[in-house]
Amino acid sequence: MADRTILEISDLNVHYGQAHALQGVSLAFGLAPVAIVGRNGMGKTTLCQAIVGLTKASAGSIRMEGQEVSRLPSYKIARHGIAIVPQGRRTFPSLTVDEHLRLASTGKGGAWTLARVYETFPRLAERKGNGGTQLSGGEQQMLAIARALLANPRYVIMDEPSEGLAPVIVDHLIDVLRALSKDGIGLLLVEQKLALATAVCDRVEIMLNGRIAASTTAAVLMADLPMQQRYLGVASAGH
Amino acid sequence: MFKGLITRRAAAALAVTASAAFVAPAFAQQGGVIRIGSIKTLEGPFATGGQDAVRALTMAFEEVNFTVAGKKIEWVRESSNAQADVALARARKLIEQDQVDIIIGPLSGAEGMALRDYSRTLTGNTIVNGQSAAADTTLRDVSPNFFRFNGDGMQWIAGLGTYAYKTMNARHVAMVGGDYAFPYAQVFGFMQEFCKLGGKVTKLWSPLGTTDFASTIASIPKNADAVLVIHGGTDALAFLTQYAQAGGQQPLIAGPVTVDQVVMSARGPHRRLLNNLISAGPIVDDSDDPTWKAFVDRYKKRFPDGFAAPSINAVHYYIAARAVLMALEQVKGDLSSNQQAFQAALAKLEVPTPMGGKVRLDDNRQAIASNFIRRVVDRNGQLFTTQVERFDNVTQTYGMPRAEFLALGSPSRDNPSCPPQ
Amino acid sequence: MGNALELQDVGRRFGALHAVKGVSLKVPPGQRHAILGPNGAGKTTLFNLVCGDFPPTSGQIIAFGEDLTRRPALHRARIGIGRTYQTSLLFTGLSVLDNLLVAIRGARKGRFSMLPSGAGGEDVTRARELAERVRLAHRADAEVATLSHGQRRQLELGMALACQPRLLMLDEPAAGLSPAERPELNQMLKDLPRDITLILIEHDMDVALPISDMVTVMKDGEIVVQETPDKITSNPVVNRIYLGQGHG
Amino acid sequence: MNLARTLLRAGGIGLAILVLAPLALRAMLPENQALFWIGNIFARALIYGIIALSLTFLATYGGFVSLAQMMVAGVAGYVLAITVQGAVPVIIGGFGYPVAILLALGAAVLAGLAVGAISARTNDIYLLMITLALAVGFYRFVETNIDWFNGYEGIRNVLGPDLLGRKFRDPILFYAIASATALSLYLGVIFLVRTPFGLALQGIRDNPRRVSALGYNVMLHRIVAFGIAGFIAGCGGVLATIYNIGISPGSIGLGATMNLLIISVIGGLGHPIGAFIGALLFAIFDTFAASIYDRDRFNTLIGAVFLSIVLISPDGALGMVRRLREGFARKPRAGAPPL
Amino acid sequence: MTGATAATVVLNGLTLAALYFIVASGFSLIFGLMRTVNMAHGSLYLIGAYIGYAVFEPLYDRDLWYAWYVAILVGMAAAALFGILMQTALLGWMQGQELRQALVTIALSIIVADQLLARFGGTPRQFFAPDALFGSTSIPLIGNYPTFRLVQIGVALAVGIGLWLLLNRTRIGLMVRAGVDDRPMLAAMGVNVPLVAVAVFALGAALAGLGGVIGATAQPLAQGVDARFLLTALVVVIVGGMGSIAGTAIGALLVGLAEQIGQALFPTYSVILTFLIMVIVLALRPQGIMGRAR
Repeated sequence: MADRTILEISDLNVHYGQAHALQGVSLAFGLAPVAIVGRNGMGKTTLCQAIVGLTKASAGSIRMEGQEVSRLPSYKIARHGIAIVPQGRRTFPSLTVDEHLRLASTGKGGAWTLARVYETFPRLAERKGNGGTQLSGGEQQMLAIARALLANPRYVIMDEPSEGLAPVIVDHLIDVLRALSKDGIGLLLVEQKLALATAVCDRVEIMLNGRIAASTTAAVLMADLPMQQRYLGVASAGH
Repeated sequence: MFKGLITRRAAAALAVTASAAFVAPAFAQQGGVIRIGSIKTLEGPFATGGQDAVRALTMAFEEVNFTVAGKKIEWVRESSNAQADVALARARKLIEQDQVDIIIGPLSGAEGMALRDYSRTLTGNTIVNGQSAAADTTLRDVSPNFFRFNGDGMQWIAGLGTYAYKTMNARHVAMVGGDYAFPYAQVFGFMQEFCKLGGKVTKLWSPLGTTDFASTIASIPKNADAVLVIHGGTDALAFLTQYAQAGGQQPLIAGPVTVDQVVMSARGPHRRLLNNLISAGPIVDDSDDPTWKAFVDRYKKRFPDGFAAPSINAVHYYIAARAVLMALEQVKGDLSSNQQAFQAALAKLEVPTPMGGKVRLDDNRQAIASNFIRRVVDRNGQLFTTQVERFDNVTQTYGMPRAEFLALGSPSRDNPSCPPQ
Repeated sequence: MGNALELQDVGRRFGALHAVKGVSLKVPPGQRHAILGPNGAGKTTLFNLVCGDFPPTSGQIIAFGEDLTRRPALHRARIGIGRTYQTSLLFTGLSVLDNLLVAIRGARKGRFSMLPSGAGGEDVTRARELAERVRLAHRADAEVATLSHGQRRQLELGMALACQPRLLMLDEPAAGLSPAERPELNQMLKDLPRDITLILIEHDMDVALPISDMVTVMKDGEIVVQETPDKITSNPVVNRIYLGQGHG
Repeated sequence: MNLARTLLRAGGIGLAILVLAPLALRAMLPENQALFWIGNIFARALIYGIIALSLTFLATYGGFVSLAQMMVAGVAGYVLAITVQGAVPVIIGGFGYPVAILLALGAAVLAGLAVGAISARTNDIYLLMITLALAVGFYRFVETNIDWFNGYEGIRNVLGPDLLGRKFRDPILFYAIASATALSLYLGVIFLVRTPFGLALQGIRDNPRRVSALGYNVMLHRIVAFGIAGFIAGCGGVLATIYNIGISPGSIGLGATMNLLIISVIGGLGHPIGAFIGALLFAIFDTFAASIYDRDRFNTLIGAVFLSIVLISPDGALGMVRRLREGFARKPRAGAPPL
Repeated sequence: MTGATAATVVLNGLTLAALYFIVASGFSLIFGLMRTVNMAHGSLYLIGAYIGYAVFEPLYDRDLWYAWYVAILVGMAAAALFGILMQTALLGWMQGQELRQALVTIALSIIVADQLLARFGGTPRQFFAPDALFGSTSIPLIGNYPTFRLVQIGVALAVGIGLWLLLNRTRIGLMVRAGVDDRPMLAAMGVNVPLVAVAVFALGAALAGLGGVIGATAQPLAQGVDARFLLTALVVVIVGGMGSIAGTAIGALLVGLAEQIGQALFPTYSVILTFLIMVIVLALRPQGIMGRAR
């Protein structure tokens, strides 16, 4: 399936002081959802944050629809159509659910509207007037996802969107994520839960120590237990 | 830890700065020049008075074309912020760095005290007070090098107590004033006269820096025959405005610094209260005296952007400058032998004032001067004070022997006291 | 004296967020105990509770037989609880040696002394030993701000050891280390004297499993499994949590 | 650790500068000019340098930019003026200088501890605001209270004791005393920060949570640091009061508080020497700027200089020197500037 | 103290609190979003008042009824403009360096005060509101009371309600509140945060300017007023809690009432009362009454 490139990253590097967190990552993403998996501390979150400008890249380029965005402030990157569901959710404690969503909806039209969000996440509709610390972790997570979708981005980056969600909601989330490409929204999914990642995405990139260690497909990865264990697994690689 | 290099470089930088700074005063040693330093306040709330003081000094020096007894006058101007330690630093700089012979200044009471103390440590320099009017400066612990040709705060209110009791028939006066020494002295002076005649006074002190007098105004007894306003400058304007806004109806009488050009030239509802207001003070704006008229003309011509009439600051700095010039003239500019001759001349000088009177000094080098009861009048929308009564030869001790006066104690919040029963 | 650490039904809420839910845990003296779990499982919150950064909303924390539930943070250090932090919390303006000195004195008398301990002082000697032990002797006088990430992790460990802990709590010591640095860390952990009780939060199995006697797996603020390391890899619950098998 | 060597070296250089500077001036300048520099500019720089040192100490090693240091100096000055014999007006009076100075320093330490206790739970910008509010609150109280502080007029005639048959305020003697005090306090600070207490304090600056987890009582350390700073400021306050022949509210008002901050910042908050460099620059500037520039607009000038320093070199003159050196050495230095 | 006097004093406290609220709300707003402690807030007050006065005087001389209203608009605009300049030229690019920003604003306040002194001199000035607002009103129990002080309460209420509506009912309000929580995340949502910051700075400054004209109608305008109002704003927000409008209102009420009641009951020590409140609040709640723990 020919998939026109929407977002292209080449030779991206990020340093935190002396730590080289992202070491020359190059990836191209089209409309088809892509998962990035890997253990904690391997640079997945750094990659997400660098794409949307929450972390400044020290070298490399990020092109959205062919336009260089890596030197732009994050609000301009967002206006190029990239949205993020960040790690830790980062919802605004001062705002109620409804206020969040009103802030996020641009009103410029698009597949995702306030009504659709409430339909998709009925729990949010129930907690419309609640804000900040009154939401549970899972509710905050849904809110963060809804917030990103309401921007009707061309491309959305989700950093562990299933964190804190109850299993039944996760199943529901999988349906939502699978359907994104129908709305013309590309998806980069960073996930520790391999099942979720492979359920949504065909293409899987594996990160290890700030680099892309392997590019594979969901089917291959699911069938290859040693590979799972090497890059993600519970068992020590040495065993 | 210690960066030796930093220190060495700092020392080098210091040396450069230092040598640059020495260029300026190098010509100080020339003969035939008399250096006069001035200290007034050009910052903060007192700045208006300071600016007028500069005008007065400019006039006084220009009148003699910056020459006295054939010697050139060099005028070194310094400004303080009405704070004692700054005035002191400026005075030191004038004396020790600029090597002035004479300082004219300062403006405010605390500064006056500080410079009086400093003058005691000097030999061969003279400080002639500019405008500061704290009584103690020349009453207790006096300094031989400190001369004051203006009355102190207490002298400035002389006559008002008598006028209130006798002419206005007031028997109970409510006093409002700032809670510090300068107003204490004025209230002391007022009560010397008023209480002796049998009047009663309710005192309402406000902390210094109060700008919202609403609660003070609410506390003024309704049965008081008059309200004596001792506030000055911005405080006076604030009080008067708020009193007017609160619909205050009791007759007002005012201390010397309440009614000055600052308050009269400001606009606002307080003008209703100002019209015909009786106050005491050392100057009268709209005096018929020809000397005064000529003085005002010169002032206005030279400084079209100045006040409608010279302020109290201008008058006192002018008198101080005139005194210095007259004494210098008398001794032919001779400031040798620690200025002995000059200081002796100053001490027995009779200086004509712009008000048409004369001022001379007592043994403590404190002015014996005239004081006025004044009425505010409206001339084409501009307010002026006119003379109602004039009291000559007002001394610092209200005519009492100094010992007897000192025995009354220092003016304070509670001294003296004659509250209504 | 019983257990080095005992948690009885410890819970912590942040508003509606129930970060730690009724955790009960016993760690006998000398045990190496690893705590595993995905992000957001409440592992670090648990550490913070034990170290007294904030009190639990329910339950009791007992260490070495003493109820610590309401004692201030500084008291924990004084009875011998040392810890490291996920993101280095070092004194960046001080040298490596000074960092260690501050750590050494924390749990001792004389921490308030305004007299220097002297060039040959016992503290300085110990600090140098510690620097040696965490392989930082060559950078002992360097300002921490100039250290690499790996070196900071080493210093973190040194700081935790400096207060001569009886209970050492390490929060992801391997995070951000390069593959080359990991074996070195492993060795350092293995070299720890056996009388120190060790609790370790780790994602990296390569680091955690070889050295631990017991593994606790947490998820959503709860303990889901407690097993010995040899059994943990085959535990289906653990594999589901880690690999998400059982979904989709 | 070569603390002894550091101290010796710093002390030696400091002593050399403090002794040589006046000698050099006397050689270069006419007698009275030299005396003016020694008695006014240098002495003033030393006094305000000492007070600024208390702020620099707190900022450099504790990370607390306290604006209450001028107030603490004022507490010392007022207690001296209130208790010492000969001050006018007499409020308590009757004590000789040794006792009155001890009382003053004790009061300054207490005031410092109190400021520390009040602001101990706050940080950074909050601490700045709270200490500023405290400072101005104290100023307004002193200005309005007659019974204890003689209000606006303040207390005068604090002349200092006679020493070695000379008046305390004799320029040379005063300079010597101020120098000795400044040098001792400076070395004291250098010494203190190497002690366990000092190291813990710096640990608190970098990471209070960690220090607490290591078993230290962070709050107590912070409060004690403010107490020590109070002592330093108190020494400056005593000298300033004698230098100014008394004290009035203006000496500790908002302007004075800001000036102290300006001194510390233009000198640089990175090292205690910055306090004295800043004080010297300020004293020279304050004395001569009015002659160079239009004297009426002195404040605009000082504001503009302050602004440019904050914009160009937030770590003050010290930082400028450091950058110059590094520019030559081409050796970048890690670590954030103090601001 | 009689009942009537007590009532008057309390009402005085409320009206003074109203003025303090107007001034401090801008300070708190700016701090809330940007963590900038604007030590030049008093200067913005002065700028609003002096520029407003410069426009007011000629109009008033021609007896134009709208002179005062124009002064309010011009004062607010002038302060807002200066605020925008401050934020764009100096403070914006050192975002996050709180201490440095505070120092910059201190330097600015020194310069502004001196320049205003140069332009306008030290003569105190005073606005007069239109006659309808400037007389006295008869209030039961109290008697005649200055109408303008009641107007102050009205303006403060309007400001408070207006801010509440702005923050809770408008999109920009949502942005501001979200920005208080997490600026980078807000930016990642596509909001031009620096522009929002400038807008908030302008609004906060405009409120200072409004406070300037209102304040200079109630009390004379003179040099040194800037420091007074800066300090008041500081104490109000320290007591009430930084960045909270409701907290600012509570802080203003406490400080205003304390000042007036103190002045009536024990004038000499009234100054301490305000600071005592501050110390007590800090001891119990370091973040202020309505402040969020950080």
